[in-house]
Amino acid sequence: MSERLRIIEAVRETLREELERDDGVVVYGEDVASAGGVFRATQGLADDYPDRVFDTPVAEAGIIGTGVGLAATGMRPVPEIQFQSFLYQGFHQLAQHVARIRSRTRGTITCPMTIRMPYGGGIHALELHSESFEAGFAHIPGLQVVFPSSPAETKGLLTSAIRSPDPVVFMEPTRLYRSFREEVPDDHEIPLGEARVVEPGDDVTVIAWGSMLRETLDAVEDVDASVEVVDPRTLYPLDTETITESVKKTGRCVVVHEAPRTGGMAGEITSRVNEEAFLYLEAPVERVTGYDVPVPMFAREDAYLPDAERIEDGIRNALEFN
Amino acid sequence: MSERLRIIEAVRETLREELERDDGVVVYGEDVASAGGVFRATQGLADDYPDRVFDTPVAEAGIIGTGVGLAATGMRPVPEIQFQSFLYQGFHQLAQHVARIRSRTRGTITCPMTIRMPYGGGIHALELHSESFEAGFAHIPGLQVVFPSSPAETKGLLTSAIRSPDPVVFMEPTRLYRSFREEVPDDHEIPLGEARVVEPGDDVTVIAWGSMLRETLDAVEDVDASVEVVDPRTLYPLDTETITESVKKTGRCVVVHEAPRTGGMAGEITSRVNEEAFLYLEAPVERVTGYDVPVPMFAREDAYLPDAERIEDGIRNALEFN
Amino acid sequence: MPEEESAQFSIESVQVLSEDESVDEELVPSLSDEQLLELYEQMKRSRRLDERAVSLQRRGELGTYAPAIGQEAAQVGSAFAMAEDDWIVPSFREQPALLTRGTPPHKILQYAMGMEEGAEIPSGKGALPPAIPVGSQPLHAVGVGWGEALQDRSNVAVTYFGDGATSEGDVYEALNLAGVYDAQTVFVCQNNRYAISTRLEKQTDAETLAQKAIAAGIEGIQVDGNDVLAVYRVVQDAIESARNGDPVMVEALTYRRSMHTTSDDPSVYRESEEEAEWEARDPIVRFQVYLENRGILDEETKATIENRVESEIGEAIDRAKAGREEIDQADMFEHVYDEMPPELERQFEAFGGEADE
Amino acid sequence: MPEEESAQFSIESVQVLSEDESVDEELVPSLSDEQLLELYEQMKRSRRLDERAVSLQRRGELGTYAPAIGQEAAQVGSAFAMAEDDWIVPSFREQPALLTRGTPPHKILQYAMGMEEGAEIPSGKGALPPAIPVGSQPLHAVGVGWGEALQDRSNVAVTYFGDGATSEGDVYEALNLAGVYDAQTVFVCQNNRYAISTRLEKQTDAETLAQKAIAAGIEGIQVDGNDVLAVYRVVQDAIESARNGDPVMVEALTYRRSMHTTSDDPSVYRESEEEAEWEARDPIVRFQVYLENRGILDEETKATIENRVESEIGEAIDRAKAGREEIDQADMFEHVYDEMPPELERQFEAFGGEADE
Ligand SMILES: Cc1ncc(C[n+]2csc(CCOP(=O)(O)OP(=O)(O)O)c2C)c(N)n1
Ligand SMILES: Cc1ncc(C[n+]2csc(CCOP(=O)(O)OP(=O)(O)O)c2C)c(N)n1
Ligand SMILES: [Mg+2]
Ligand SMILES: [Mg+2]
Repeated sequence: MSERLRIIEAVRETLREELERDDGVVVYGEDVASAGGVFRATQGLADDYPDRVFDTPVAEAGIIGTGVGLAATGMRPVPEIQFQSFLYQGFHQLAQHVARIRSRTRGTITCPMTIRMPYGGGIHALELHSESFEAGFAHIPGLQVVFPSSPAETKGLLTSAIRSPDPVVFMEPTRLYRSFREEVPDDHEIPLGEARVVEPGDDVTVIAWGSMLRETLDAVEDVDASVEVVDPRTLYPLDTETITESVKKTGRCVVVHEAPRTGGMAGEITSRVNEEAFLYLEAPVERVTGYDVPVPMFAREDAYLPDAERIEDGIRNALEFN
Repeated sequence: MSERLRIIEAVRETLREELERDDGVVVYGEDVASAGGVFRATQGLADDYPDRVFDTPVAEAGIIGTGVGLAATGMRPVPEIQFQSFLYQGFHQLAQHVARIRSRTRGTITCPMTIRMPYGGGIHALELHSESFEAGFAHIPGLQVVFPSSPAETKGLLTSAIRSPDPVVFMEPTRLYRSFREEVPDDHEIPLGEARVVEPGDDVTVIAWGSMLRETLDAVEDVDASVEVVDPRTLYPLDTETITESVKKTGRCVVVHEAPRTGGMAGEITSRVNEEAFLYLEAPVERVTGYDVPVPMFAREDAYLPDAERIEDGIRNALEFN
Repeated sequence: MPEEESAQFSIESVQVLSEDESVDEELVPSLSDEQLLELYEQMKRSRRLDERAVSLQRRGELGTYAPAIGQEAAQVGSAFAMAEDDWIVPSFREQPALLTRGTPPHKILQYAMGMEEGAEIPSGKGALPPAIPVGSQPLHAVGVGWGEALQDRSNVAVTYFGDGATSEGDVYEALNLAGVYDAQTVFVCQNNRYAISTRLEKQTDAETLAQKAIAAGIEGIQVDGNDVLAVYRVVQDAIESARNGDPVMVEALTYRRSMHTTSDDPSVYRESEEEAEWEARDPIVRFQVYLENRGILDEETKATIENRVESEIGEAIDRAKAGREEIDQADMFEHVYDEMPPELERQFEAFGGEADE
Repeated sequence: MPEEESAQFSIESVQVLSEDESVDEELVPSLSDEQLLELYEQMKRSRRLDERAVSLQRRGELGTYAPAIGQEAAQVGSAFAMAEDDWIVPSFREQPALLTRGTPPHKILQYAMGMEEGAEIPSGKGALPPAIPVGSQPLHAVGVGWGEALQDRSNVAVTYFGDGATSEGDVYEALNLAGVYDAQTVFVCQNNRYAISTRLEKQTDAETLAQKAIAAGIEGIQVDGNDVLAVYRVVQDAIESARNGDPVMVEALTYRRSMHTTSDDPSVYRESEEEAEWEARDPIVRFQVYLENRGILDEETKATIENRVESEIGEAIDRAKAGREEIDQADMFEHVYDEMPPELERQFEAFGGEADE
């Protein structure tokens, strides 16, 4: 029985179903239990699963590090990091252990952990509440990096993430948490590593994920061309095939992300498109991204974030290149 | 009066000169004083500058975090992180404070800190002693990322780094520390952000930095073509102009790095080459990189690391593409 | 050995003005009437700023705001004990301390308007800016206190953080490094019982937070954080000690009477009885009664102070809003590096900015 | 209040066999003669493995190796106190503990040959692998001890780390979280006085390391780490306590008699007199004399043990070398993910590997 849900509700329902389905699942993080999370993503879960939903001290290295141990005992840790930037406090545990314990032990100890966290700007929050470091995470072998962009996508991807035998960095677009509802099917799994062609088109391919997908769909409405919009959904593994097939068809490509330009995932996608579809490319891969500046505080945040207008410009650049 | 030095000695001499020149310089880190560093980069400095060369506890967040405070009081912290991967313990201090305190305060508080650390493989060390996360660092606005590739380069770049008003992540190629000597001029400054054409050529451009530059120079000897070798030296800022001028001339480009392929700096360089020299490109930008696996322990490390042979193959691929 | 005690420790707790308004006269710090009134006025100023800020936020004029209501004594008392050139290293709820150290209220409001202007340190010293990552700032204070010592200056750094922050490894590293480096640093931990919704009992099994200092081999002491005289006294001693290279951690026992931030609703996780109990222990009321009893504060003075505070904050609000009208979006490119690197310059141009030079 | 002691703490220190071979009979744990001899043999085995490994490294057969010479009592005594299904969470110098827990010596050597094979946990439980980042493993042990509790199992996790590691924020977070989660975890801190070249006095101003536990509100205790009986006794109690949800930190006072690793030269930073002093306190010698005095160990048994150890380690060396011949370089692609993702598969093919499926 499907329901019309917001992203935040889809997160909650998925967590509830996975807690129910698998009694190894443990949901924990700062303010996750008694308050139900600062965005209320986990509201009510502690009432129903008091033994597997926990408030933790303010200690992100501890949240990630203890997860490695929980996983070793056979549990499936699903920690929440309150905002993406605070994962940095536990970055060493992520890079040195979560990502590596499988290879360190030749597969004899694994870490099926799903680290949920809100990422990105657009809600006029405090400093360091708006970052998106996906490129850094995708650069760490052993991790999977997943971006839902709608309620149904959230359900399908989070379900797969929690059931995955390998760790997932699950980036939830803060500003879409409550922005719209969508029909969310029951029992919905979307395999990690499969991109989605959101809108088919022939003239240009636009690749966008998370909250930037919404901006892109807005932008596309105002562009006088046939635009194919691809949501990679997972940045590692990255569905190179769907992306390059699209570019082979359109010959032109735009990549959109919130993160600063230099070192962002647009570079990686450009490389893959070059490698697989070079002879089809009629224009350089266009990047529409955040600037190489720290996301400013909110009085200037809107100027930082790519929006429909900048995406339109990017699409036009790609279309007009000769 | 120039001298023939190894990289490790060039580091030491530069630190000594900067300690002498500017009494705000403070050199500190694990085992840096009494033992002179695990590679002896700081040997003898504590004898001559006992008030500004310190051993620290094993606490990388502390090393980086206290540097922010030292800098605020007017000092120039030059911490050593024992191996690059252990900077992860202080990643949050780097990303949240070192990189941001200038923008957070509109330039009223700055952080002229140079974080030195050995990076990369090739010395058959323990796990997590061989990583190169430059792409992650270059993706953090506010940082500069610098790679010396020879003793003279080390002197010139480290001098500029320490004198820079902004923070620098200074990545020293472990396996070149003692591998060769070179004439090192006195009073040598190389501006950050200027690439170097190491060997001129016409058929293909190869971009490599740090220890991979040496492998590249070896590879080039065996390639039957005129290869232009460019060492970007700093990955942020990145000298796009020198790189794209070269590619405009050669029409073909190979990027070499030790880090895993996905999310590595080759992607960024590919993007910039696409953006600036698309119409000159006769082949996709070829990537010769580490694999998307954690650098294995040393029994398999050689298989992981790009070497002259893989670089040669990459060059041939670029040359043969039609 | 064989089985012996190898080390012993204890934690002291200090109070000067008790909740029933009895006073330990021996412990009363020697402050002039003017100074006592200044303490009072700073607390009032801060309270009023927080109240106005919360309603401004409700009207959409400010972003997320973290009021310090209930914590005024802990902050004003400690900041008042600092000497002119000492450094304050705040986290993100330090309005009372910042005001006491001279930050103009319009700057605090601009920070809450999402403007970096509010975090400028015009002199480049004496303060670090507010910063959001919990527990990350004490290390900076250790760096400052160490740097001052290395340069043979006697200034200390006083840093503020919460009960929740003590769970972060950084805070422990800071305490430990302060001990090792003889850093001229005072750690003021405001134990306001909550980290957002999470009660202190869920942060640690330690019976006091001051005992975290034992792990670092430095002095730890508790003080009634709602007693401005006790806070002043204890922190003054701590500063004196730190000036001589012996860092101290002070746990100020207080209570966050209001919401965590304007995004928070405390009724979800705590009872109004608890809030009422702490209302009765309000630090401003307690000090006011003391001043009245000592005959320092009469109705007229009170009214003068209230009026002054009211008009100052009114002006600050106007000034903050006026500043907001003038901001240049392109500024975000200006302060990332000393010199704008070429890639950023290109982005800046694409943005529509024009280079200064 | 006004000024009162709000909390008191003390650290105990335990010794059973003193350096002059006097014995506190009341504290001698009840172990059979066989068990006592097993303790002895494990210490000998470990010592010999380390000695052989160092010379193998000198001949280029091994990579960087971290001998535990001098720390055998701290590790063997503690590991011996564990029950069959308990978990060991080592850092990187835990040969004695690993051998005691049943890791075959050829695996330890393979690890030192740079082979991940040496870090396999074939059963998938009871142990985590050696891992290099200092201080990062205790958090895993808290997760294990917490996970066991959540699943209503009584197994504990015993984790090992050094004096230097106590400077890392992670170790503090681990102690603190263990207290909060009632984790079934025992922390064995081997205070061997050095972190590479850095003496304990430069790591902390704390007079004991056991008092780090006070910050977490859990029990901390010191033990003579060169006294295998005392270590066994103290850790057995600690394990019992942890099994009931009360984690304990044990500081074992010992000395790293040899180099930090084979890359290190201790003569750069310490005096040979100091090394000589600690040679006199060697844990194996002390225990040997005790066994001899108790009439449990005669020359013949000693010879038998030495021969057995010698031949076992000889075999382990052969076996490790033989395994090294067989390694497949392409393995590095196999264990990154459960299923190889397409991009990695392409790299694997370019490498010349062939997919399994
Ligand atoms: C590293 C980090 N983790 C999480 C957060 C989100 N957060 C903001 S305030 C807070 C609680 C802090 O509690 P405490 O230290 O007691 O300070 P208080 O809010 O009571 O002043 C948390 C978890 C953060 N800002 N930084
Ligand atoms: C996070 C981290 N920082 C630095 C290092 C380098 N390093 C390896 S061992 C060591 C010293 C550890 O000292 P201690 O904890 O006392 O253990 P011991 O070596 O004495 O067994 C250091 C600094 C590391 N491996 N990990
Ligand atoms: Mg609090
Ligand atoms: Mg040690």
